[in-house]
Amino acid sequence: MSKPDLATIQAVPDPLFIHEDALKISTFQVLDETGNVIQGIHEPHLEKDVALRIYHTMQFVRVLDERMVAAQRQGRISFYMQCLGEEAAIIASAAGLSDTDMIMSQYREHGALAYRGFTLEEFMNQMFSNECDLGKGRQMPIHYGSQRCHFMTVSSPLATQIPQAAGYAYGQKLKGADACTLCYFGEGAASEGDFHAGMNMAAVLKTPTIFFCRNNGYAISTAADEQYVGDGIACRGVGYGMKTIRVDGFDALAVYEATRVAREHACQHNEPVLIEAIAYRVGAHSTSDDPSGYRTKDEEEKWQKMDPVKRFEDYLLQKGWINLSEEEKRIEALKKDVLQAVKKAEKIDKPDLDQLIEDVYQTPPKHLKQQLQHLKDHIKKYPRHYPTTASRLD
Amino acid sequence: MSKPDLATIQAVPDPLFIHEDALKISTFQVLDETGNVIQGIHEPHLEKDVALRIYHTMQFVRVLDERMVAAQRQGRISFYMQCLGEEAAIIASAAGLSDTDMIMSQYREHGALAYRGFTLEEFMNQMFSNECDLGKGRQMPIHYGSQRCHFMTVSSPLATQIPQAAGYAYGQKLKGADACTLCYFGEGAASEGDFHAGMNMAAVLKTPTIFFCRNNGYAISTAADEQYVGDGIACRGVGYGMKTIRVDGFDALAVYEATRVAREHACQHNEPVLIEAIAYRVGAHSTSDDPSGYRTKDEEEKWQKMDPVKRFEDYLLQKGWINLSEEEKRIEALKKDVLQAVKKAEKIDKPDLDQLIEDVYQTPPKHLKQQLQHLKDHIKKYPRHYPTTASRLD
Amino acid sequence: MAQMNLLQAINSALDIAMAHNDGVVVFGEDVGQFGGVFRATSHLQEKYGKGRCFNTPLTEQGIAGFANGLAAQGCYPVAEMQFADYIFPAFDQIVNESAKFRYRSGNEFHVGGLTIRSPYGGGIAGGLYHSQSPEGYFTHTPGLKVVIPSNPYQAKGLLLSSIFDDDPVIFFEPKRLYRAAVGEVPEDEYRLPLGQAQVLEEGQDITLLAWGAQVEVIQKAAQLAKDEGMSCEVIDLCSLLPWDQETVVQSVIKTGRLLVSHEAPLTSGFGAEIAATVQEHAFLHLEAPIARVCGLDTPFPLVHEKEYLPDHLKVFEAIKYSLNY
Amino acid sequence: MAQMNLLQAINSALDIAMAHNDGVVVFGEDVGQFGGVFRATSHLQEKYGKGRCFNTPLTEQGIAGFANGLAAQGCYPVAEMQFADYIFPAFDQIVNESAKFRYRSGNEFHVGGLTIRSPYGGGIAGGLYHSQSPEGYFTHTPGLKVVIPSNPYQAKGLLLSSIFDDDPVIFFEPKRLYRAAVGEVPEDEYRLPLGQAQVLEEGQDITLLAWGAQVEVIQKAAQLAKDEGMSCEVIDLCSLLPWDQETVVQSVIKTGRLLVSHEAPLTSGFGAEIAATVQEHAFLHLEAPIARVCGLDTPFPLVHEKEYLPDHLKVFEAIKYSLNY
Ligand SMILES: Cc1ncc(C[n+]2csc(CCOP(=O)(O)OP(=O)(O)O)c2C)c(N)n1
Ligand SMILES: Cc1ncc(C[n+]2csc(CCOP(=O)(O)OP(=O)(O)O)c2C)c(N)n1
Ligand SMILES: [Mg+2]
Ligand SMILES: [Mg+2]
Repeated sequence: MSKPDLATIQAVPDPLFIHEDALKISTFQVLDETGNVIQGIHEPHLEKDVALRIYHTMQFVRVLDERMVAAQRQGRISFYMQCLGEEAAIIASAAGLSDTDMIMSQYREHGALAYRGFTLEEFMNQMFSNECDLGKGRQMPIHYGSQRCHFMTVSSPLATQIPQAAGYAYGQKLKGADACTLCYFGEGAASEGDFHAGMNMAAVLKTPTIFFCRNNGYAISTAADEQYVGDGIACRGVGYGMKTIRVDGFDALAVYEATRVAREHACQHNEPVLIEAIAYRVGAHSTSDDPSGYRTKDEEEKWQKMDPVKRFEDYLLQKGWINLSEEEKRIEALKKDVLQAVKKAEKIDKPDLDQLIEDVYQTPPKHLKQQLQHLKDHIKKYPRHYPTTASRLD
Repeated sequence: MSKPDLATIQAVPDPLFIHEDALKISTFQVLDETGNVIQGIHEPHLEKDVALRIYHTMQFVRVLDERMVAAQRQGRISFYMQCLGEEAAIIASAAGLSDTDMIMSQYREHGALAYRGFTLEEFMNQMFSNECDLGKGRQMPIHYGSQRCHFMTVSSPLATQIPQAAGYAYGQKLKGADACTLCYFGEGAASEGDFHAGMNMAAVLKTPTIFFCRNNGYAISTAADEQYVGDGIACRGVGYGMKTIRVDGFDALAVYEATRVAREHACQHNEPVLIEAIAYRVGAHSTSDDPSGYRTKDEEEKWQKMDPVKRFEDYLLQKGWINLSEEEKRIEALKKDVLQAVKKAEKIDKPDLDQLIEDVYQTPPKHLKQQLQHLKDHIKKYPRHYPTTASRLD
Repeated sequence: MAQMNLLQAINSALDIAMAHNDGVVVFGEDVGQFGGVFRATSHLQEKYGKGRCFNTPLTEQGIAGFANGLAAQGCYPVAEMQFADYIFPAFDQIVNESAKFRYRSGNEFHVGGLTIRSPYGGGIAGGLYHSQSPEGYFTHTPGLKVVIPSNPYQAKGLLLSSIFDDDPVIFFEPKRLYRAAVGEVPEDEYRLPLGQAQVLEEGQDITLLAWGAQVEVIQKAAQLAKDEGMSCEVIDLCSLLPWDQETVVQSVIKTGRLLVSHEAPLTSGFGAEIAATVQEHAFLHLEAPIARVCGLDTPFPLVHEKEYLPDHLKVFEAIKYSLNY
Repeated sequence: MAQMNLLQAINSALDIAMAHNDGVVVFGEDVGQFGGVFRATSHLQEKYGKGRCFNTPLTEQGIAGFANGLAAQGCYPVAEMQFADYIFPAFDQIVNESAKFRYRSGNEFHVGGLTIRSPYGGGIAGGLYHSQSPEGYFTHTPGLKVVIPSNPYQAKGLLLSSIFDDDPVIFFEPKRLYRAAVGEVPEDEYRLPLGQAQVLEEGQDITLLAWGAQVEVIQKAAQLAKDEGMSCEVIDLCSLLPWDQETVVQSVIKTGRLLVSHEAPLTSGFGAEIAATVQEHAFLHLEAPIARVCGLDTPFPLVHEKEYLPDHLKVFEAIKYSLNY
């Protein structure tokens, strides 16, 4: 049993409250807003190819987000979520991992998946729910997942992945894998009971999990000050007896380094680490949302200026690792690629009707086969009412 | 939106972890183990009559616990839970409240209910599930509740009362009552998701709730070091931006003062406070448990010596407020009372069969009345099989 | 009378309840200033202040727990679960706490003032986590009332009754109809009784039973059947717990046939309970097996939503099957 | 073969599974050194180490979430919920996560290795929070398997099958029988098929169906009926999801009558699903309404437990009612 040993109690003269702000947590930052390494800060070592991989993933995601928000407006897809403002937090953290570490995301972290090499076609197939979608058209757009990329399929119910990430990492440890699990979640999701359960279990059961909180100030319309009291989520890590890092989420270099160090610790000591990245959700929550109902343009503009891609770009420019005109060409090419991929994906057939009962169980049980057969018979009676499936029934 | 303002970020030179023990929390203590006020500590003001009410409630609970554990062994009741070792934490905290504040307990806090004047008969009627039980014989022994005593009926599912205590207190605030809600729970229950939900909601919604954690080192067989990492629950309060006090749970005077101060704060500022009382579950978890399977006699004896009743008694003796031989007489009388109350309560009839369908809804709906009628008809066919109820059917 | 859609009817009910009784408190994720992601709580914070209409942290178990406490204190909490798919973290607080609060305390305490509102159901391309119909789970829980309106008029009248009912009520709103269903709704307060089904159309050959958005589906099927000379009695159940056995059983005794339809998966859906009860009470009158036209036993799909849903054609086919049995 | 009680059979199954496969991990509240409050996991920590058999913090939602993650990683977690009454905080992780993991990912990921064990049911003077039978809730959840043994032999064989089954299994153990049920159990590994009912006694006049501890109740009633010249076919369902419709329907077609009995409240219990399905498939063969002998629609009582429970006398009366119908 471990608890404060009363024998060694430091008696306090008054029942003085421990104040709610007893714990001051600073923020790790490397680059200033112009992309220069802040004076007195040790510049983390970042290989050129990793830096470019981060940067090009940032570009990719920017282009993808812009095009897909437009595609949603045009009614080509039903739903989209962008990560504007959080590209550094998401992509540079993925870069701090080994590519075979498991990533369990919330939903706004397609940047991490892109970093892992999920292809443009794969993104499109998911968003268009076509028969090439790895997820077989079962979930709304942006619910990606890929065994190959070690990226767990997104699940809409918030925070459920947090205790799962503890369990997943426990399995990695049990098997002696040199791997950890990184779990993304928003500061809103951190209010769920599953957050508490998962953090505490990871700490007690010593799982190599990196809990990565994207604190972007909002959960849909709910501002952070209606979500928790205090300055963020980091202080909770200390409450769980967990090593914790707060990092400037607009600073890719700092995020990269923080995650790298966290991974090293998690894997070497089989211990979880909490990282809180301070960022801002510059765009709407999703294409179903309109933030003008709950926040001012002024506020948005203030944060927009902190552009994390620009900051990292400036750093790379100073390093002499990129050339802007080449990058512009690259972006133009990307835009075309995305457009073409949209056109291609929307032409691919929807999944076969048989998929309706697959994967509920490993093998469809009898009653499901009967239900499917019944359905097929019905569709054959009314082919015009079920045009997409009727035409393909044998 | 409130979050660390990046404009004023204190850049940290390395992604240095905030260490899991960044927050040191001391323990408030007034009396030393011999009942003397510790040098340099300001002696809290405790009225004599309140002191005696605390002390006599301690005696009552000691006698009750001892007798009822025995009664359970004799098979007279099915189940019992004692609070040996935690009398000061429980009773002195109730004393720090106003008698009309709501108490929402876990299950081991019958001392607080006794302090509020729940009668010996009321205790017995509940434990014997007889027809005088306020709870109408619906719950296992020790699940007390009393509107008159402002003591919410105990519910077995752990931690559910924590968010409820936030909501209850919010209602008190809304109605402008000069009252707060005190919510007891164990360090084990503090691992439930409901703990997190309730603490955070209370902090954000500013409810006058005192969260009182009895950290007694065990949750059934699970020791505190398998429950959380670190030295206790108090540090979590800081994570919720909540004022927090850690107190020596063996020291009635310190517990009283801490709760009094917490109540003052909660009511004046409409803010929750977390109190963690460090104690030890000296007895078995319940009469169904045998701790020899998971802890040593040595460990138990070490803590047994910290006897909180003895410590408070010594203090009262030094004050000249009690006389031991009188108190011994009182205890003898108490033992007789309890024995008699047992005998009386076990003779009282069980609740009427009609109670089976009462209180499911405010008024029994038709289908329940039919089910009851059907049951009565059945019992009349087999009176010998349902002897307790059959004899009383009209 | 005014033309209102279902959302406006809900909003009007909340507005009237809050004006009527200071103890009515409305909260949930994004219900405050923003008025909820569907805008059911629009303008309530403006009108009644942040103390009585507010955002909560993002925790359904916390919301339900908080609501239980507030109701126990004597208030009338109206808590929103943003989607019925997300009610499950609150399951313990609802099933073990709300439902058993009065019973376990011998009526020393109760949460009669509690109402939990939540948009439910499919037909909006929401896939498996924005389409569920979890009402069946709650019907297995004595102590709860479960209410589901099918149109704006009912929505307002039933919600007002639910809020002031003496027992905790789970109130599911068919989100597919939020804007699609429009009708005449009195602007003032009125209440519709809980526990009563509504016979929408009288008929002779078969009884069709549904609730919520599914009611219009069976009505459409009834029309198809009528066109072919079959006469359907159409019943809107309105309350699922307790439910109006008399009205349904009487109707089946008259028609000799019953079809129940819901979106939730077939197995152990509330249609099972209705079939089990009706076959018991109308056994000698049944001329065909009771038919259930329901969702398949799979999670709610995305691309095959149209095929999955128990639409009017499936209901129509089942009517014919029953009549030809 | 050895004489084992139901707890020993469970313990033996866990022991064999852990020996057989390194990926089997057993955890939950107090399951470590102490071996669980009922001692189902005795000596497993000693034998297989703290890494594979351990106490968790006190959080059912965490336990289920952790188990989901561990299963997704490729392990075979066997998580214990200390009482089935306390499974509800884990409801979201089970119903929204475990059940939909494979489906939502298109089989990129799955939690097939998951097993959740939990003692359930009444008859131990446990009142409303130590007596519940929540199996019905889970049967409304496609993607889960639900298994309930009724004796030590089944317990071991079905648990071993559940642990290594390709789908997540909720495994409820009738705690009233933990020590009361004793029987011959092979000491080595064996597996019993999931999804198959067991006909315990053949009969002509009526089919009696139950699962778990309720099986011995219907057997007792069958004996009473036999004494009065009635011949009952007794079926133990064993698996509730998916369930063995063929065996049950065939039996009812033969006997013309069905009685289902469970402890859980009547309304929307799994008996409803069975009645609804059987009346559909055996309609023309039914000579009396399908009878359900179940708990009342109240929380589980304490002092009136005896009256509340669907005992052999209630079943016997219902058999006579059915035969005289
Ligand atoms: C259990 C659950 N409750 C509610 C929702 C609806 N919902 C989707 S996103 C969201 C806000 C999440 O905010 P946050 O965690 O801060 O992430 P962000 O959107 O800012 O990236 C809500 C309430 C959900 N998906 N799951
Ligand atoms: C939700 C839930 N899970 C499990 C249990 C079973 N249980 C009853 S008491 C207990 C231990 C509680 O420990 P703690 O909170 O530390 O309180 P203490 O017994 O030490 O006073 C457990 C696991 C329960 N009652 N409710
Ligand atoms: Mg956010
Ligand atoms: Mg404890």
